[in-house]
Amino acid sequence: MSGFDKVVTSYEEAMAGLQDGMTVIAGGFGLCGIPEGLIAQIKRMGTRQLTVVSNNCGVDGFGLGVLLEDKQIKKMVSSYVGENALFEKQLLNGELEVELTPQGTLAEKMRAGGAGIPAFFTATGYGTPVGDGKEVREFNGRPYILEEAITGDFAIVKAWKADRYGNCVYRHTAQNFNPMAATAGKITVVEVEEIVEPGELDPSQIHTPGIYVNRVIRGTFEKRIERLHVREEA
Amino acid sequence: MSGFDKVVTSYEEAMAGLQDGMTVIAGGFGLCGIPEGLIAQIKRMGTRQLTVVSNNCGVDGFGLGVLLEDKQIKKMVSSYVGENALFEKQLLNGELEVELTPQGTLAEKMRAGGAGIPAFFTATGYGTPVGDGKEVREFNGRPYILEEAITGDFAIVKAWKADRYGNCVYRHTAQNFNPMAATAGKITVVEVEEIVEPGELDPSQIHTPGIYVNRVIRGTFEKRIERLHVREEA
Amino acid sequence: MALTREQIAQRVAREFKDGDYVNLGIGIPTLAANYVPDGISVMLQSENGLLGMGPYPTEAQVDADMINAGKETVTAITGSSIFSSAESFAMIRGGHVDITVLGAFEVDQHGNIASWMIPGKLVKGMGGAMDLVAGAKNIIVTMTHADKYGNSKLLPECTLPLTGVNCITRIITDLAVLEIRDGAFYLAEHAPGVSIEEIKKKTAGKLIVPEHVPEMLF
Amino acid sequence: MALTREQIAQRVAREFKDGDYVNLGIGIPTLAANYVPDGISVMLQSENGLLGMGPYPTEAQVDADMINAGKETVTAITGSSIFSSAESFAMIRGGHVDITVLGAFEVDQHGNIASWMIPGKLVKGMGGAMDLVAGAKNIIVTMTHADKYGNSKLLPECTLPLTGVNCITRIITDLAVLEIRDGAFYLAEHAPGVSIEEIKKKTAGKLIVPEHVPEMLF
Repeated sequence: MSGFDKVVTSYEEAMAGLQDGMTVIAGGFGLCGIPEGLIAQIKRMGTRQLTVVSNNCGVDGFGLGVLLEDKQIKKMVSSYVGENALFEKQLLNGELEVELTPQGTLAEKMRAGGAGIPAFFTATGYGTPVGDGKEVREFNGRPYILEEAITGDFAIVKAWKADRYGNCVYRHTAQNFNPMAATAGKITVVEVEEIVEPGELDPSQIHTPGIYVNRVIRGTFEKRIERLHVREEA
Repeated sequence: MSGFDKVVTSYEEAMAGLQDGMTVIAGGFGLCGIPEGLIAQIKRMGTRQLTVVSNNCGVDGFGLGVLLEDKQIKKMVSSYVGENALFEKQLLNGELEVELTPQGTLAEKMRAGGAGIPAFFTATGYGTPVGDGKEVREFNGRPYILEEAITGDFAIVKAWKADRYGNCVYRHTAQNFNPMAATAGKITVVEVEEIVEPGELDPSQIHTPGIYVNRVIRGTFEKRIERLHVREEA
Repeated sequence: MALTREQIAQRVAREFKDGDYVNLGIGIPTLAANYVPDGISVMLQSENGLLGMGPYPTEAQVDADMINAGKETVTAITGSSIFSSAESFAMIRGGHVDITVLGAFEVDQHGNIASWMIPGKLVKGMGGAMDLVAGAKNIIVTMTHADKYGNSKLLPECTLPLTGVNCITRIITDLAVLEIRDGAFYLAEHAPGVSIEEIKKKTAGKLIVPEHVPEMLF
Repeated sequence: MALTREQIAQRVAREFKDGDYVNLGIGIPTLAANYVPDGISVMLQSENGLLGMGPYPTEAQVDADMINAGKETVTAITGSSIFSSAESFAMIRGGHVDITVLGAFEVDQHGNIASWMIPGKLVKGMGGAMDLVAGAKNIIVTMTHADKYGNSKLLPECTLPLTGVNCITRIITDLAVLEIRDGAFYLAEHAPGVSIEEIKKKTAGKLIVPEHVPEMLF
């Protein structure tokens, strides 16, 4: 089954083919479940004019935020941004464009992109600035807006474990946008904490079937916590 | 957490509220992963004029096929039917109506119904009788047709295990349409092989979160095999 | 006297019914989880993909892979489920979450809500708020009745860009509980020691005041 | 000599590249799994929700919960994954399956296929065929070149209701391998002992015959 062995051993191989102007879909929610090493590789490569589709854009110096330092990002498609000063600055400068998309619509657009659904209707955003210029249609007396799918040249995904065939499982809420991102890239690269042999993951319990995955690389993760909130022991 | 205990102990309770003329979405593929006891209960109740949304309609004397015996089904929405003589007879008689829907479109219609997506575009069926009368639109130069969501008054689902909160897991390919059906019923009833306590299922490995489920009942299953195909031992 | 944040949260919690699935926004809504009445259980949905959110973790329980929609470290209760963002919003958009409680800048008598964008200020985004107000069965807004200059936040028409249209069912402020009924704010309860006159004065939208307005009990 | 079913299946299997995800329809396409060339691995997708379909089970392995899209008992290979029908068709519709092989009643020179409905006969349904032909990157049709009365099944225009439009890439019949090119059937190979004349005679649609037509090797 060598044709199905998706494992690569260098970040160069993992992100080979990424070019200026491409669209990259990234999994993660805040700093949780982000492909840290793949982001670092994009920074090393210096690829520019990227459109990045991700719920957030990291923080100053961590996560996708590092791609702002050398102005590698042209446009963000996100639901919530600006946790970082640099982001704010580039946005106000006009160096960075942002397309704000409701969180659920963003997730669904990625899923639709991966699933061959070019567009779908949703009530989310109707009557708001998000609905401006979009087709409105009533179903059962309620107005909905038409939203189009998103696909990317690359998808960068963080999983907990993957087997050599690219079957992935995610850990806790580090799942978030990763499974949808994985389906929506022309080339999907998954960075994982652990690579296992085929058969070690229960077939009925795989979050992302390997068919969506082109490359798997083992990474090491800092897993920085964005908002540590601890309660006193009872 | 008594408000979240979905377990009922009788089939009467499980299907309480089902009335003539309602729409029932049923999980299962052929005879695999079907809620046998819930179907039997519908037969006992004698509810009529039902619209049943299910990939198939069972066989003579088993699965949804038993609901044909007393002409309880008015209309089937399915991708493949007629494995049973009675079905064929009622169809030719005009006693039974069939809306043939491509298998993937059927699955997506159920998912959309549960997910608050009233309609979506798909290439499936464009230029075929399935596309007749449906809106056609091009995206990126390819024509797609608009398909609408399906929801049901009831969804009847077969799972392997569920906990008291209604969190479900499916076994092997008995998963099939069950997770989507579970999301698309106003009242979703799940018949399971085993009821477990909350916490026994891994939270990250639940196929159907309990929020979709109204009632859980433990059943016993014949699990009839539709097409036994065995190979010789090597 | 105007209610404290804790009192608003306490009043919000009385909206919960046993068995409700509830999504709580950041701020006062989150506090409501501390005041769920005895004999009532609710399950908290966090839109980043967690149903059955528990309390904040102890030092020992902290796990970077377990956060809530506010990106805070959190725990999960026994019997929780964890899933993708698409599944999470399928749940929300599909109307499976019983109650959403969230803050707002403004609401209006048509049930519109503005909560995410102030023109001229940096816009950080709507996050999941537009999906939540479009999806949940019962949308409750918590906020102060008026801004710090005394200007009403309950308006005839929202002036800020909207988060959702014709969607909110109830507003719980520091002064009152109001329902949206037939294009007006219906005064359902007043806070202890707050006069109907004060509520009238601070409600710019159309207000219906029934003959008897019960006082909130604490 | 016209190819046998096994020979057609054998020829189909040569279309597979190492690492291909393949969906095989009922009948001859399924047989192709037995002829995957040495050094090549493919992973079989079964649209009821199984990626990595294995051989039929032994008596001891039979499990009613493990079936294929033809509702037959089946096994799963090491490293398989099992999922819902929605996920399965997301995979198919989204173009992630490399090759689909299926039978047909008719095809035409525009790449249209008719495979599910004969007016006047009982229609059982399209199952997953319409999704498969709308989704996979490479759609190969296997069938006899002509019906039992000698009528061509490779037509200028399909006469039966369609399964999909402008979607098939290749036809492998008992007489030939043909590609759809610019609104015509391009003759890519002929079966051993089958003359170009016979293929011409049995191809009703526009046929392009290049100067040299290789013979299939067995």
